[in-house]
Amino acid sequence: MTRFNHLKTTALAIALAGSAAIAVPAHADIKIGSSLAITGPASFLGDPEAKTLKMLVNELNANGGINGEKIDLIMYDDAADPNQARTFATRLVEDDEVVAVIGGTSTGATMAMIPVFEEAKVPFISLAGAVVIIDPVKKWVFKTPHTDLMACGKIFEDIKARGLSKVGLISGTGGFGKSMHEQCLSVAGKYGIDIVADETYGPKDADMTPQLTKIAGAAGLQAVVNPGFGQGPAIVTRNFKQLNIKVPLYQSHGVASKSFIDLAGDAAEGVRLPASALLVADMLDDSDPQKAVVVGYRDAYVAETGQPVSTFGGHAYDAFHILVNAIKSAGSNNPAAIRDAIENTKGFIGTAGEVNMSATDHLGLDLNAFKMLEIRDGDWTIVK
Amino acid sequence: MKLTKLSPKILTLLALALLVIIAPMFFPSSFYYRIGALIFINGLAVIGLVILVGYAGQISLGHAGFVGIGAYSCALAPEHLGISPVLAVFLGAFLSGLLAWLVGRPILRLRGHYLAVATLGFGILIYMVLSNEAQWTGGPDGMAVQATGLKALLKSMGFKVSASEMWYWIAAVVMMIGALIALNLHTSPTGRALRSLHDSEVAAGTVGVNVANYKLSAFVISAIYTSVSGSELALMNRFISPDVAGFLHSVELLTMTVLGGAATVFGAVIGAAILTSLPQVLTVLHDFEHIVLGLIMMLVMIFMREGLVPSLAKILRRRPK
Amino acid sequence: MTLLTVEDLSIEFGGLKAVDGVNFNVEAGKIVSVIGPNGAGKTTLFNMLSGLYTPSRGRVTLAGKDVTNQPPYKLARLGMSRTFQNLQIFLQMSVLENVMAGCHLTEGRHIVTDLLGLPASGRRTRQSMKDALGLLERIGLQSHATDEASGLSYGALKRLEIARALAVRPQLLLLDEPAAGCNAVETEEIDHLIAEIAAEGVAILLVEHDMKLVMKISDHVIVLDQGMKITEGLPTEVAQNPKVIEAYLGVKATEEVHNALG
Amino acid sequence: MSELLQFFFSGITVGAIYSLVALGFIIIYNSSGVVNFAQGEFVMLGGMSTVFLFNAGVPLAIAAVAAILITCLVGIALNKLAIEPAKGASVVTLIIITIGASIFIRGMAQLVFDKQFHRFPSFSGDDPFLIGGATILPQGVWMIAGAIAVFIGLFVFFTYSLTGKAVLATSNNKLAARLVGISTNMMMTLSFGLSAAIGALAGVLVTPITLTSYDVGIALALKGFAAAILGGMGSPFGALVGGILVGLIEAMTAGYISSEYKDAASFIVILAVLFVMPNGIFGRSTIDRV
Repeated sequence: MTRFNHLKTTALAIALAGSAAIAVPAHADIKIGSSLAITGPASFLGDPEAKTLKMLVNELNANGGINGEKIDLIMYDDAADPNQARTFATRLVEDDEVVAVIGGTSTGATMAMIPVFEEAKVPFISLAGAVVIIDPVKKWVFKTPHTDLMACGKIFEDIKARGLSKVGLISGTGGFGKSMHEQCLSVAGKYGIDIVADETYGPKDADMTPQLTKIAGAAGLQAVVNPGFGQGPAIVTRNFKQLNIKVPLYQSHGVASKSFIDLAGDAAEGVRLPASALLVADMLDDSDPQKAVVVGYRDAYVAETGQPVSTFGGHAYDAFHILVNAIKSAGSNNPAAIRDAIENTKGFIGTAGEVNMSATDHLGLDLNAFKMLEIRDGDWTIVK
Repeated sequence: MKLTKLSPKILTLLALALLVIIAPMFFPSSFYYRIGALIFINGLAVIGLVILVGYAGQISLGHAGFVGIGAYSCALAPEHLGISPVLAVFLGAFLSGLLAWLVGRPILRLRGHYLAVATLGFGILIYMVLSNEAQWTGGPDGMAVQATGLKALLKSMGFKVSASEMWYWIAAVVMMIGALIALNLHTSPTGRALRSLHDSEVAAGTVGVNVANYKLSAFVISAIYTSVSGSELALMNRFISPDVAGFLHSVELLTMTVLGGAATVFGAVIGAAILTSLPQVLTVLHDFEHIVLGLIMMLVMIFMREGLVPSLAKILRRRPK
Repeated sequence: MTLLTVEDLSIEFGGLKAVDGVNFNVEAGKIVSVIGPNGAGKTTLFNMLSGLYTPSRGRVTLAGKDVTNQPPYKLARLGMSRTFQNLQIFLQMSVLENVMAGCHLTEGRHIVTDLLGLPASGRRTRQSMKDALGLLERIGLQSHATDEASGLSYGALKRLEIARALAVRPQLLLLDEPAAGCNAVETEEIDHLIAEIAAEGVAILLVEHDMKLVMKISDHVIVLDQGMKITEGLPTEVAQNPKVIEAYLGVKATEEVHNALG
Repeated sequence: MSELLQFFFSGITVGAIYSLVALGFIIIYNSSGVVNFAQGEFVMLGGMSTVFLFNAGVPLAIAAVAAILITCLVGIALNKLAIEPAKGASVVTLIIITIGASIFIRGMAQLVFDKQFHRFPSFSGDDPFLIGGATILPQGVWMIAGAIAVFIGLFVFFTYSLTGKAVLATSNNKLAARLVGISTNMMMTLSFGLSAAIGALAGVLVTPITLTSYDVGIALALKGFAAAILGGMGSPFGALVGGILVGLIEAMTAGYISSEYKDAASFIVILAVLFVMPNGIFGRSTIDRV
């Protein structure tokens, strides 16, 4: 008797799970999918990305959509968990039948999703940082943020320009920090940089003075670079000042938001980092073609969310517009046609810079798109 | 007098088999095969935990570590040792069992919360190695896993199935084997010994059960189950990251075990089914997802503390009277 | 034949001498009772004998082998089993399974066979089931075999523990207050059961508060007070011993003893 | 030498955080035997509430007190709504309930607050004290003083006050405690409120240094739990020492061995200690009563 009851229970559970999952609304509009880290360890990246996408979709649909067709954005929260991301990727392709996907806040989630989109032949624009996403080039995969490799290059260029070469690294052990750390080590030689100290810290660490003390003790230290995102870099910056280390400190593009300056406080004075023009929208020359774009996005985002703009939301802005432009120019909702149109993106001015994609370059940004910023008097300034 | 415990075993297996076969008839798209496969993969790990938690009464907050070992064996062994990914499943199971055997004896001397922290620490150590040794494991961003070649093999034999569909059936069969073994164990002399130390270690000792050895056996067996589930996950996703070995995954597996009913194989599968499909169902709730998930965990555990399946069975059994 | 020898057995808990220098012997087939007021150290003595506590001094010899500090499962193999004052029933098992769990030693350890569900595994289980049913019949619980153990009455659980202990096929059986909480009828049943077991040649060491039972069935009585043995001997001798009466029995209880021996 | 001193300062500063969380753990454990995995969320609530009140214009001191009171209420609600109804459930069941509670509180926090990192100003500025060539921030001194003060408070509470003894009696034997007239429900409520308040106090003290966000709780709960176990579950002194030890091991490992494996080092030490002392450093051994 009890076994029969077990069966009933199961049937009930399945029915419940099934009906609730099917209840997702379906429209005949253009379906765009997205899987972002709206919660979890990368949520302060995923959150502005999600808000940006929602804002842009509403705006576009209010203005009549693309060629009269509305955009239906289907968004999932993968919490930066690759396994979840993989499941949502499958769901987007097989259940929601989207024509293109924006997302993957973290590199891990992006890498887990790639095989799904490659196999299903659905164009995918990632918002994650690591260079492995587009190198080697994968037919259906694009991305909008500058790579960590470019960030290392930009930082090392600046260090060299100051006549320095002996660098200490303090990296976060999260995916972002770890990947950028590897990239920096790989290109250090190319820029004549000598890595004299190499330390790490955990994503939730509260105090990095031991690591910084060790770095400060390295012979001939001339500059320190901190690949990482989240609260770690702010603590590193504060500890840096606490220990009174007198060499220049470089942060990565992973902290490119105003909140970093708030969190690090006075200690942020003099810190340099590579970032897109978005952070310094007002300081651009009026003749700069990027100015209208970045000021427009920043004002819209601040008005919509009441929160300061970050470059992470900017990545989503760029991805969305590249995709919308591609759908328009492809003139169809066919994923293959959209993919080809994305690959043909030329002269697109986004928050990250001018994007020129090709069959061999699925990012389309060069080092010029990066600006070296320095924090002075609690605000960004451009290093000329 | 109905004394043989054979029939519940067969009934549980039948119920599971029916579930596996009938469910696809209601799948609106092949995406559901993936959810099904994930349920069966988690179900396998949870059946392993039923042996440790439900039968032997021990606790582990670190079993995801073995998921990690199973998964990374399938990622690393084909690349570095040149063995086939399918063979790597057995290698992973062997390594997990060996490691469990080595660390189990001192860890399992501890009880209650002390055991919880020791297993937690053990799991975190495995996670840290997987995450830190980036030159081997690709670090926190994970690494790709070679294809098994099973799909190509099926195709050459004339079967054209999607990857999700194929893994649905593979994971189902492996889980059924796992369920059969766990059910065999339940009514066997060894199973009785394990269950006796669940209720009273002291009394188990006085009837001649070598408590330390039996705890260790349960630990090793459950480690192997969990490892195989990790291997399946790696081979199905063809990508693996250290998150599968993390603390949160350990907690997730333990929650599935307890939610469904820690002492029953059927409860294990139901627990896995609920917690695996819940995030998919709750996507409609957007920002309220975590609130609801937390609420469900609390409510089930407060009002059905033996777990869903035993508690519901009790309620249904009472009603006809 | 002397089965159990206890020499100078002692244990301390944070300076308190719970058992201090206790000596005695138990012969095969005899019923030996340990009595004494609450806190005299009777259960502590049992816990040392059965390997749960580590004595701070002394020696325990079972069938000629030194078994001091041996873990419980090894003592079971050497033929010792016991019941508990605070019941230690396997509550998540059926009544029958509780006794079958006691058959562990005859079943042996064959994990792989059991995992694979090979015929040998089923054979061992069926043999245990047969033995266990026999024991259940002996304690009068055969009709409850498939019930959950948690549903039994207190007296029935006490007997179930005895059946489980017997399933170990012991040479020496330690019974810790088997009649506590039982009514007169149940006590009577347990009384018969103990006598029967002893008659089969099993040595029995008994802790019991029911004086009537002790005086009736014991071959030999050991009296503990504050961790020390104050005397031992035949039930009648002990009952007459002024030291015992003074230290333990008191006036009212003395009357009871006399009535019991009546 | 100044290097060693710097590692030491870092270790005790971080250790003070773990101690504060561990102290919160043992209050609830001592009254109910429950290990409350939502303890980290109390820390988060303390920090986040202070941040949002402070940003809304409330003076820091008042914001901090209000945050502690709010968290205290959440703790009491947790006991009344989730722990009391589950009375008598097994260790694993209770662990799952408190984990569920922690997911729930975190979900609420991301709605009520936001998902960004926050901090508020240090109590006594950010100019470090320079001692023997090493530095420590004034806020670090606040944290260490806070941990010691909470420890002394708890020690006095459990050893000398009648209420404290009643709490301990409740955990030792519920029935007996009730028989001598202790309201065990009252004691549980008291300990959850107290534990939540201590957690929130920790949040207030550490936020200027560690920053806070809606999800800082889990990591803190893990480390605090581990520290409490290392010291011996239930002993306030053990929680204090356990926390400081874990902090010191991490700092010394980061300084002298490998920063990558500093978390691993603390768990290796905990495992090693438990293998030798299965009840932690200051924990009492338990004896089966059968």
